[in-house]
Amino acid sequence: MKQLKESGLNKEQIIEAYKHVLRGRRLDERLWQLTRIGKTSFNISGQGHEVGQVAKALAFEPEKDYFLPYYRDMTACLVWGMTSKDILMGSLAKEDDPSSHGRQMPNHYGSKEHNIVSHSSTVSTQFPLATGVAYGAQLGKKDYVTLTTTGEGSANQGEVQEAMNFAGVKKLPLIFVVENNGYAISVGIKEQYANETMAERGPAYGFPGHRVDGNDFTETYLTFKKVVDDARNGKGPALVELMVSRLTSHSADDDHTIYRSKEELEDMKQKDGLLLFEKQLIEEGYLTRDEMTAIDKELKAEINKATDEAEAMPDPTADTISDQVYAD
Amino acid sequence: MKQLKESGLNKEQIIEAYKHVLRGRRLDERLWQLTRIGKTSFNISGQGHEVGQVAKALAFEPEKDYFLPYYRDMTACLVWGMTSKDILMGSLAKEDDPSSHGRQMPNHYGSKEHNIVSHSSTVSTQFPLATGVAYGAQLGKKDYVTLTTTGEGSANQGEVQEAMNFAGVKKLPLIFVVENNGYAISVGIKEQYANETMAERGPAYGFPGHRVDGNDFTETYLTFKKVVDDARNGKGPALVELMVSRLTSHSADDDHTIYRSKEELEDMKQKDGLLLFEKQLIEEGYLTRDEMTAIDKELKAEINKATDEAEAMPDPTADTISDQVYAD
Amino acid sequence: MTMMTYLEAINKGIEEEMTRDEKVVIFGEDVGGVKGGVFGVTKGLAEKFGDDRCFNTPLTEGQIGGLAVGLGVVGYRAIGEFQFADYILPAVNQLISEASRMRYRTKGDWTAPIVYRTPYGGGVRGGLYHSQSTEKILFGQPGLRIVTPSSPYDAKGLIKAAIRSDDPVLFYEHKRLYRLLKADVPEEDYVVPLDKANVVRQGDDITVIGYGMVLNHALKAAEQLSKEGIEAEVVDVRSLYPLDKETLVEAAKKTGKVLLVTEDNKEGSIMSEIAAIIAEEALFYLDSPIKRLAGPDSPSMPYAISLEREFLVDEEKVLNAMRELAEF
Amino acid sequence: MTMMTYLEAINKGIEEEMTRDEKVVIFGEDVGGVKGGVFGVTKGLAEKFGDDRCFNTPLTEGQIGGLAVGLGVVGYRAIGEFQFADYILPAVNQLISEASRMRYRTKGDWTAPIVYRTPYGGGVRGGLYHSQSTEKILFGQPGLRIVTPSSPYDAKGLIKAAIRSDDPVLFYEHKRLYRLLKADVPEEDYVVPLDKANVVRQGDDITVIGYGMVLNHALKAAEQLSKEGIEAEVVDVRSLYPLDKETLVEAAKKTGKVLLVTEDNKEGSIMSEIAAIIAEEALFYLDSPIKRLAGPDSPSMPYAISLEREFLVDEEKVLNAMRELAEF
Ligand SMILES: Cc1ncc(C[n+]2csc(CCOP(=O)(O)OP(=O)(O)O)c2C)c(N)n1
Ligand SMILES: Cc1ncc(C[n+]2csc(CCOP(=O)(O)OP(=O)(O)O)c2C)c(N)n1
Ligand SMILES: [Mg+2]
Ligand SMILES: [Mg+2]
Repeated sequence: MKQLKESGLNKEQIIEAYKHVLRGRRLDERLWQLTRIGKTSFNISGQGHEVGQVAKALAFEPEKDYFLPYYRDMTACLVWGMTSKDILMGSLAKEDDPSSHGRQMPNHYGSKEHNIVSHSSTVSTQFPLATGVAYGAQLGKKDYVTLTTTGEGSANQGEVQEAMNFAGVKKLPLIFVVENNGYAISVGIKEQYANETMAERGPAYGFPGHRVDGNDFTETYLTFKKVVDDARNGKGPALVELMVSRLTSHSADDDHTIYRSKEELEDMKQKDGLLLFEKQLIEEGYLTRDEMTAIDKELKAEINKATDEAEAMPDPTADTISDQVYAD
Repeated sequence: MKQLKESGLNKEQIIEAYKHVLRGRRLDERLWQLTRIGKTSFNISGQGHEVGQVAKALAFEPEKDYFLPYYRDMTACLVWGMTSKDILMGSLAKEDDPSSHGRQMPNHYGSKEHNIVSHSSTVSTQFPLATGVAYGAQLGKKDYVTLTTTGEGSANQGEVQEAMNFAGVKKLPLIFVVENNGYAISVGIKEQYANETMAERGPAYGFPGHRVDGNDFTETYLTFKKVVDDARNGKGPALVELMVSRLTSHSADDDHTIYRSKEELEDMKQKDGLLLFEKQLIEEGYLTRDEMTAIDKELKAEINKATDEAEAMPDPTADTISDQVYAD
Repeated sequence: MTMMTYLEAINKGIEEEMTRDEKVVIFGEDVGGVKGGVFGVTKGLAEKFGDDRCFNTPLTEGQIGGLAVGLGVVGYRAIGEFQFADYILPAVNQLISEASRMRYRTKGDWTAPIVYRTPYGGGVRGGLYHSQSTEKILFGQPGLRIVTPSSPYDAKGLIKAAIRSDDPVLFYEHKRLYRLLKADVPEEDYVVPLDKANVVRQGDDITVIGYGMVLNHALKAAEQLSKEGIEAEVVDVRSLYPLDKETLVEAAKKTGKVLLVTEDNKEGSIMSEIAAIIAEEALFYLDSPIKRLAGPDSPSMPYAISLEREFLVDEEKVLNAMRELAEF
Repeated sequence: MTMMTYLEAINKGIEEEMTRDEKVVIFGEDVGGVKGGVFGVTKGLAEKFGDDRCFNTPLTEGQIGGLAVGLGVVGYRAIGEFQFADYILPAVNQLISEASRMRYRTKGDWTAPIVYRTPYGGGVRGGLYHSQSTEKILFGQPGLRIVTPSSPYDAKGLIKAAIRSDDPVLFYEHKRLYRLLKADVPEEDYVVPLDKANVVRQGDDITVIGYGMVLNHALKAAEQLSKEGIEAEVVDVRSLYPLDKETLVEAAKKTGKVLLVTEDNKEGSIMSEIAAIIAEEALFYLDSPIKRLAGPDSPSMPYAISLEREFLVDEEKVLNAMRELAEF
């Protein structure tokens, strides 16, 4: 694993990155809690993806760059500007939920304010959309870069290939990400695709592809930095395959102990990216265990407050069922 | 260009191959004629693809191998067992047309008798079908190989990638072909894809990809021979990009002089694969010009006869409009 | 007789047919292995019939659609699962262009005996993309059949008939009925016809026509109304396409007062076709306008509980509409 | 006023809107360059507005669908062309899951102002895959509008309104009308509303409702019948979805005798919805069953001339049905 200082980020930035990672974890734990006690009916979580997502998102400029995420990208959305309360309002289906105003299931992140474009549950439909957003930059001579993501299973959808093909043709300022956690629900990689890496598919559409270890913060950050800079400078799209783990079941409706062995699950826990990142932070002198404990406390308080605030927000009312079907 | 004898085919076989090529050309000329005089309302032609198609098809065993062609594959279908009369009955929409019994437009080749599976006009839908046909070989422990083809423009359809992905996963005995003639109607390659070759897409799905010059009979034949043998021996699928020329307008409804320069058209005519093949046959001592003239005469007579016979066949009657919508 | 849920009845029906005919194969996302489907409909099949006959596919619905057709043309009886009816959309091209037309476009030379299974329907907090009734999208494609069971008995008999049919059959399963309905189901071999509606309750006062969850609401409401002296004729459409016009028209004529119930949007639902048929063939038997009770014309079905409830056609809404019609 | 064909009117309307608003862009297969579409609808636009605003896409309809949505969310007004209405099928997922729901699922935060143009309809020897009326497949998707002009005047006014609309609009163009209809069209700026049916002829005896080619048949037949003393009210549906119920119901009430005409199959066509609306809202005004004149329920539309003729609803069939209804 590369040292954190090789990232070129300063101490403050690295600690900020850690806070994002930990916030992602703690907030997701809260969402599971709310699901268990029946306050929300569903959760699908990015535990195990957080370090890679933070390193990815930090390479962009969220004030102007566009993001078309998928359902595990909560932590990346937090970096992009969404708040814990925003996320909670989504899971609790509140009227002010910026993702969908309570109309979509939990974990369908979006925010007009933060350039995070709404996505459907139908996997990978965001890929063609992202080409439109990115082509808008070329048309309007704007220098924003667009990011879109999906899982390695969903990356086999035909629309993904069509979008990558178009991005290659137009040399769009567009970064495609495949978050590869080895599973599409219960389906392992061997049943999903036969190529060595998903990254190979970039060149097949005329642009670079990179595979990075999503638990290696510095490698991930630097890889994204490079492809984002290139995209912003007119050098066209790139595909990044982010190797991550799915620490949880697929979703609240799944039980992965059925199809994953005890050993696999235990092994994965040992290699939890959060723990590895914390070890690295300590070893490389960024934070002490006590400082981490303090940050954790602070974040838990923040999330508790956000939960209270979100719960107190109004629900959508039945009479709005037909609002905004059409423009008029 | 490789010598013909390097193909390993004997003289008789090479001459047979030439007859297929020339039959393809002459028959297509007849179809254009019938279109011009209004006896059929449409033609879309494989002129410029013939040599590659014959070399391709000869590497298979049509008595048992399956073929899911696309609309320019007439010559390959002739090698596979269809007759000039079969093709003509299709263009004239006759009841006994083996492709569709007059229900589909001309050039939608198919034949139950010859294992040529019917295709739609919607491009590339045959790719997922071909995976099913090929999976049937694995399930039934049969040693047939399946061939499916499309154009380089149509190869960008999402379903093509989905089919290739599946074929990789299951290591299917399936050969994918992209007949690359540089155009999708008026759209040139630069606007279609940004990768160097279509062949690169094979490895992106976990199997080999080869690009061959479709006018190089021996190279094409040997390449197919190898991938067909491999597929039959359980080594899985392959993708072959066949470089060819579209000598005609896209179809009877198109006029390519609008979007292709005079020079380009002239140059292409010079490099007409049929002429190159004839030159090679003479130079390498397979046939004399006189012998070719005799073959041509023979083929023209065959096609004239086939035309007369096809024209004399009955049309579908209006009262069959609802036949075979359902099984019962 | 064994007590079985709707889900178990489908599972049993498939198991019986796979035992009976080794040409039957089943596949889809998470269908194979130990998971046996996200709802568990295919549980045990991989173990019993092997990973060749029951297997996971990559996450590619177009491919699932086409794979089934290809298997069909070489003599297999494929059962392809779409994990949710919402995710049939990427396969619409294969279903309409290929599956539904293979027979017609070859006048029976090639056929595609297929069952496409998929869970549909709302009321499960599935939000906009896990609640839809997508059957209307594929309704009216000659060559395709659409059926749906509304009871455990029909579930088993109908899936068996669908598997044996030489037509492509779209088999819709209401996901709320999976575990809600439990009833005695014969252990013997029986099939339920694919082309017959079912009069599930006799009555002289009003006619209610529906399928799925709302049909069960109507049955309960009918019992309630019976106590009030109103007797409803309740018809389960069952064969959604082609419709069993005769039974539907007879039932309309019998009482002269028709209520059509669907949980889909009002405009464009299958109930509209039934209304059109009755208005064309039984107009002078009617004593009241043909009433349709349906969801609002907004996209199905928001997640927030208030909105989901507002959208859903529940038992109370059905009861009220029936009473109102009786009083007309 | 200038004499214009239906095709020229669409071209002019697009040109005017692209001049008026530089956010309007247009793309599709063969749409750009000198070809300007396979029917020539976009001729001259690339030259006039540049290759950035009028361009060719790769042969990927899903991508065309999604590209338009992505451009929409960043403020462009995309016009995506599907080369034939038959080839909208690969894009159905994007149209339903994304375009039609972007507004609703974000309660208006993100919107997708789009026009999807496509030529539909039979009678051109297009066979099974170049003749279809696919509008029924996308009918009934709240959030999406479907319109179609049946005259040059409406063609220009309706395309302009569609481009200015903030809703996604599916714009169907009858390919037989392209060059068949020629009429005076104002040079001034005008729009035709997207949500209004049009009573194109007044009459007291029977009401005929249709759109496209068959509407033009009905108009001619009405003139013929007028000579026989039968006066038909003829209504152009124009707004296929959502329907202009008010105008349709009024027209039905006016004469009490309704004939619905479509060139689509009978079951599942948009005419069925219109029948349902009338049967629900105007039943007691009716003096005869609601008649539907439509194609047979076999896959649209075989190529052989005898079969195509049998399938087609031509002027004679319309005339006979109108006369029969008048005599009822
Ligand atoms: C088109 C479509 N098909 C199926 C599903 C159901 N589904 C939701 S997530 C999922 C697995 C996705 O796996 P992957 O892409 O690897 O992402 P991960 O969940 O592992 O991050 C499936 C099958 C869906 N949402 N959309
Ligand atoms: C899904 C679909 N979209 C569009 C078309 C219209 N179309 C027919 S052929 C063609 C171009 C195909 O080009 P290519 O794949 O390169 O094959 P070629 O004709 O050059 O052999 C197009 C756009 C179609 N038939 N199907
Ligand atoms: Mg995954
Ligand atoms: Mg080509």
